[in-house]
Amino acid sequence: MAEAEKAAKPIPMDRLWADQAEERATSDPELVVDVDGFEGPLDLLLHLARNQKVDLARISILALVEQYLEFIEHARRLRLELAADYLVMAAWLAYLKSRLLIPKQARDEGESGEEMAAVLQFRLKRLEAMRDASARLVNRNRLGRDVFARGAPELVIVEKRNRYSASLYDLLTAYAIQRQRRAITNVRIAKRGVWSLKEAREILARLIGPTTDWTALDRFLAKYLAGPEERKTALASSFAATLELVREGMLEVQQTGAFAPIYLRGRQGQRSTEAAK
Amino acid sequence: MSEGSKAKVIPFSADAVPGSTAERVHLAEAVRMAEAIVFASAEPVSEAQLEQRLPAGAPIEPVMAELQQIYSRRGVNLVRVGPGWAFRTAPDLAFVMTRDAVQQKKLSRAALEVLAIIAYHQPVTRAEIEDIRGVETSKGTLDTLLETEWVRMRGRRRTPGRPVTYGTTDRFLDHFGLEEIRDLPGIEELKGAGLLAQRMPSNFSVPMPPADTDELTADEDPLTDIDLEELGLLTPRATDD
Amino acid sequence: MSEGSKAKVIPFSADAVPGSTAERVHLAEAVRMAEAIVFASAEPVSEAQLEQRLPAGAPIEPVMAELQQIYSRRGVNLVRVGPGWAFRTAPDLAFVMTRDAVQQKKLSRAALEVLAIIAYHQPVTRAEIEDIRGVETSKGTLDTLLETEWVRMRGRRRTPGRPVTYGTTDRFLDHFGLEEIRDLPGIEELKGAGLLAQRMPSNFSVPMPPADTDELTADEDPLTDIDLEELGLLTPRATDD
Repeated sequence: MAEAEKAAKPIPMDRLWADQAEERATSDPELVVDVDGFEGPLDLLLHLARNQKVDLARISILALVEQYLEFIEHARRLRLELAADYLVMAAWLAYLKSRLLIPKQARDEGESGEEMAAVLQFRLKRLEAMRDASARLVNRNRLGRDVFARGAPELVIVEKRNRYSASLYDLLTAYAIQRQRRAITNVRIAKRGVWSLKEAREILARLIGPTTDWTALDRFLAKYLAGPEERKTALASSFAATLELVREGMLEVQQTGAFAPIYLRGRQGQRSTEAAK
Repeated sequence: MSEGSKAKVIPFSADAVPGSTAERVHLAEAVRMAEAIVFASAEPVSEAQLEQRLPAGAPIEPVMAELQQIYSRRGVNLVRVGPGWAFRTAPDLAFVMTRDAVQQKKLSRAALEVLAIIAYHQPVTRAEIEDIRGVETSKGTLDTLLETEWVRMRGRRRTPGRPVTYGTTDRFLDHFGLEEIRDLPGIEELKGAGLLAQRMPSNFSVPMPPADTDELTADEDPLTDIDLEELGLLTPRATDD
Repeated sequence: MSEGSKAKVIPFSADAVPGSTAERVHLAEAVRMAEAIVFASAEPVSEAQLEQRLPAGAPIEPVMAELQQIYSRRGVNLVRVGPGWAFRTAPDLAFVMTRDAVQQKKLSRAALEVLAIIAYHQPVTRAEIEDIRGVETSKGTLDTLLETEWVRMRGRRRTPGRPVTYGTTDRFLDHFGLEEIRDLPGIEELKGAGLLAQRMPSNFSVPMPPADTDELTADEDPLTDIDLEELGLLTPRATDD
């Protein structure tokens, strides 16, 4: 195709477009066109129509059709590969030509040749209108070319701000609930619902310190055992504490049988420890 | 508005326009504020944005009309761009401004033609563009136009296949110095000649492109996220999103 | 455009400079050009640059003086920035350039508790707040309260570590509709309102805040600039200050 084009000395489409084909007179011996430069068959038709140098409204459709078909024929002779679009248009135009030349028969169905020609004319005019419009558009005063925006826009400072809402009632409720909760928690702690090992140990160490007689654990703790609920935790904690204190050599412990009372006394010395065993 | 700034805001009564000296002073202050706000921005400022920032009740229309009048013969003009306002250098001073011109990407003839078709015929589908031009539109051409942000997908035509419709943006108006789409050069004559119709009109009642290009026409559906995904403009969402 | 608005236009006086009509026209044109050039420039425009771009022989100084005069009472002023000229928002309108994005927020339960403790127990340190609440107070909570401007740092307790003391502000009184801090309901009123149980432990008390929350108590030191710096509320001063 490239070779064929060279042979045909194609006119670059850009130039054709730029010149509006005005100076490309019809006197040219033959129509040599670079088909690649056209935006499809309608564009080619428009170009040919413009070559007629008349208003599209008064254009000779028949002449236009003949020029197009001639162009296609020419391209074929040069073995130019034409896109299918161009060939379809050629077929349609050949049909249009036949309709235009042969008077409309009485029982003919479909559009008359004149109607088909009018449609073609409409499409050409519409395309031309859009082409002109695009030219008018690009020649407007354009932003960044003819007209300019503020070169140094000043920043709008967005201050993010939170606005808080709370009512006095919210505030007082929160305060009252919080203080009350804490006050009641404090009271519970004062009741010592649970004996910790540490507490038990302190109490035992304090109580047994001066005592050298064997004493039942129960009795040591009697005055601390306020109710049956506390008894278990106190017993458990103090027994654990007892074992710890025995291991550290601060206490001696003895029990005569399973579940029998546990007796404690302060450590007497090496001998008494052996005796206790 | 911050507490501190409230102190400075002079309250406005909506009917302040022709009135007492105090009201005129208030109007003049609103004009100054609008001037500062629009002048500060390179982009058009919408009336909604202005309303938010001017004192409550300031009458936007007379304020902007007055400002436009003040600047009408200056080196900088106040222009309306779609729903907004912007200051732009006066077009007759283009010759002084050439130095500031930024090298702009040149659009191909095809792209310009498609742009014009979209502008004058919007909302328009790709098939309709191709019908007008009598040739296929390469995807690259539409992409280029979408990239310039002069063209956008508007919605989908309520016809079989639900084709995407294209239209222009406010940026398009801004770039080409148009207040609105109705200001496109020659649009009235083209409409009169029936050249904005899809088919050769048997009657000449050709609908104008809608004044508000953002509003979908009766036969357009809005684009959904699913549509955008389909069109490759949104990455598909993770399913657990 | 409203009929009456023209009267309110602050005119751009073009006749500030004496001379023949033709000279005034030329000057006015040069003023328009300078206006457009400075407007469109991303940087302040020097007089040398103006000289290059204005018509030969245009007297830069009177042109810029005129332009400055024209804009002197407008929402935008022509100002000198270093060696050049630039447009800047009029200083008195700086507030229109800031936009507040106000977010309504509810105080968290924890914040309300801390706020109430600060109100009743002021001046109070963070450790004391924690002692009253029995849980640690996050820094975020105190920050939030400081942000509300209902709470402020009052001073520092004269104890080891010099902990900051917190108290309420006038804004606090304002917001909660209190005339003075002692209007906060006492224990009996709280019981009466059903907010506190009728039977509270005998050692339970609700403190009476000081009458004047602005006055430091005997064991408080005022906050100094050094303190504020330490607390990150003041940026350190340059040493040569």
